[in-house]
Amino acid sequence: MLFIRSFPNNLVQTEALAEWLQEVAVAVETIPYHKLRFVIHEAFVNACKYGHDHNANIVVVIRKHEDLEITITDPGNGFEIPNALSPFDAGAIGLSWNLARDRDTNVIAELRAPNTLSFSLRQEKGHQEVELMENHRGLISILKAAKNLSYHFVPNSFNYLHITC
Amino acid sequence: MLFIRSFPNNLVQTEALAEWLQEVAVAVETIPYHKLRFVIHEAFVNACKYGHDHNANIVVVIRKHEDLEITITDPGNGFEIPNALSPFDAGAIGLSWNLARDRDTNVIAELRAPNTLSFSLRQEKGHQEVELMENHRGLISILKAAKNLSYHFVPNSFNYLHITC
Amino acid sequence: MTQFVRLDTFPEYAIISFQGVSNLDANSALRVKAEMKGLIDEQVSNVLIDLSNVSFIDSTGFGTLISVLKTIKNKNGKLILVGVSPEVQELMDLMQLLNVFELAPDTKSALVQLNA
Amino acid sequence: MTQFVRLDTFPEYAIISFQGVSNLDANSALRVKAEMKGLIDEQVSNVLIDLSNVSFIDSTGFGTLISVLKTIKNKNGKLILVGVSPEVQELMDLMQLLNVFELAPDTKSALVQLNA
Ligand SMILES: Nc1ncnc2c1ncn2[C@@H]1O[C@H](COP(=O)(O)OP(=O)(O)O)[C@@H](O)[C@H]1O
Ligand SMILES: Nc1ncnc2c1ncn2[C@@H]1O[C@H](COP(=O)(O)OP(=O)(O)O)[C@@H](O)[C@H]1O
Repeated sequence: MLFIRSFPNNLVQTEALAEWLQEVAVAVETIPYHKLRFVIHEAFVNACKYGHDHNANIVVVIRKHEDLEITITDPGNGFEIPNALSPFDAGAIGLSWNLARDRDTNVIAELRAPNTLSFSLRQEKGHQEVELMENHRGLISILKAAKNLSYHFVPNSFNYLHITC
Repeated sequence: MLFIRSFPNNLVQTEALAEWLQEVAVAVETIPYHKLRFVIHEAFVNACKYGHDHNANIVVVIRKHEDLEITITDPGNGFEIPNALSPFDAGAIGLSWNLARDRDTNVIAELRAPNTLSFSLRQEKGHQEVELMENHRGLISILKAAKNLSYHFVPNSFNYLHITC
Repeated sequence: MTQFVRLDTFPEYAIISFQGVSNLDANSALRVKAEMKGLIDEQVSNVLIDLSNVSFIDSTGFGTLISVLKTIKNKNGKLILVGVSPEVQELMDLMQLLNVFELAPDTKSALVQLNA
Repeated sequence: MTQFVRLDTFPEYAIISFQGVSNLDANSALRVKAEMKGLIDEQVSNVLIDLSNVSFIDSTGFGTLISVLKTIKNKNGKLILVGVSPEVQELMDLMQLLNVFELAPDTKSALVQLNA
């Protein structure tokens, strides 16, 4: 069972996205609408903000199998890898770094396969004095709602964020 | 592993489609390039010819799992069901009809689930006197190359042809 | 341009409420932040934000609420979010913000909490 | 407009070959069909179509070849497809056309088959 739509690459589209997800949520059942909407909204906003190619559409594919697999394409060259390494550079494999740091949670990004960036949350003993972050919370919230979150670099195809819930 | 791209909805795009599939075929390995190109080309041409909404893009998603799953979206209201029934009409479930008839092969379309049209080939003892068909061979050739071929009607989302090879 | 945000000031506190915007997200958050910051800077310290008309808040929207929280804390004031729906509370949990904001079901109980 | 299709006529047969088109598909097939039909209608009966420059044929392209086959058969002529690549032959198989067309690896053997 696949739900596929593409949206122009701008923030105003989050309204149309939310309406579409209302029907999808009815058919999907395993996740409430407001969570499904939030997770995909966050990924969509990121794709708009950080994607470079502004006339490319953003394609959203929701596949209901055992798990719910959500794919949001990214019209840009995707996440920057530290030291300006390419995600296909053998030397970059195994590299992991801290993408966002909150009081007691870090988002760790790790380049596993030559084109796969996987994200995970690492809880740390709360160091309260750390300034409360105003942004950089999008991936934290997706990670909390998802079983698995990864970003895939695919040459000559759309890069995409892949969320399993 | 997902390969996703969207193409404007016109026949001239088959060139760009072929080039893209060249790289995809290298990564996919389980099917030679010329077959992968032919199957997706046929589906793409049909989506262009029979899709109604000419400014919608056609999205192609190739998913390599155990099988190769190919999804081609269809910017239109899709296959016509006989007696002008809707694919969601309970009465239409179980309906099956002959979509294309060649000398010794028939393409049978059957409405299984409320939104799923599945296709199959039925070989018949060759009645040679039947006129050799000039067209209506696209689905026959996809069916011969594929394990499974189905068309899915999805309200408020893109309809799509789904090919498993 | 209609205001997104309305301010009602009382001796001990002020109430900020939303009109004409039910999504506090990347589209509306910048304007809401500017309007709120403008309203709060006058000698207001305790603030109630009435979110009963807000059905969706994204990470940018929450970022706006966090920056308001910081402004008020710097003035030793108190911020209470009023009428937050169960769904938005779940989103807050995803954002790890449930222990950051003080919530109250309605203005009455928010006022009790203010003076507690 | 350059011709897609070239005709070389000989006493017993004619050879049709392609120039400037390597895909015989939905984009090119209509024009190819028109050009071929134009060339064949003169008193030609046996025809060899040299497909060695054609790397891809789709169902519309094959439809064109079928209609040419019918025209030639109606004139009791013979059609032989020459130099069809292994890949295109596999596509022919998908189209269930392998037992419909006569193939020959090159013109020499095609001529032998013509007189067989
Ligand atoms: N689609 C994307 N493409 C490239 N970089 C991204 C993408 N999404 C997120 N990022 C990077 O990850 C960081 C954290 O993202 P997020 O948690 O959404 O917070 P924010 O967007 O507020 O910074 C961003 O600052 C950005 O550098
Ligand atoms: N994407 C599609 N949407 C609607 N109808 C389609 C689509 N693809 C094929 N069809 C229907 O199936 C029939 C057979 O298609 P095909 O085998 O490709 O042959 P042809 O396109 O030459 O008729 C078509 O005539 C058309 O009625």
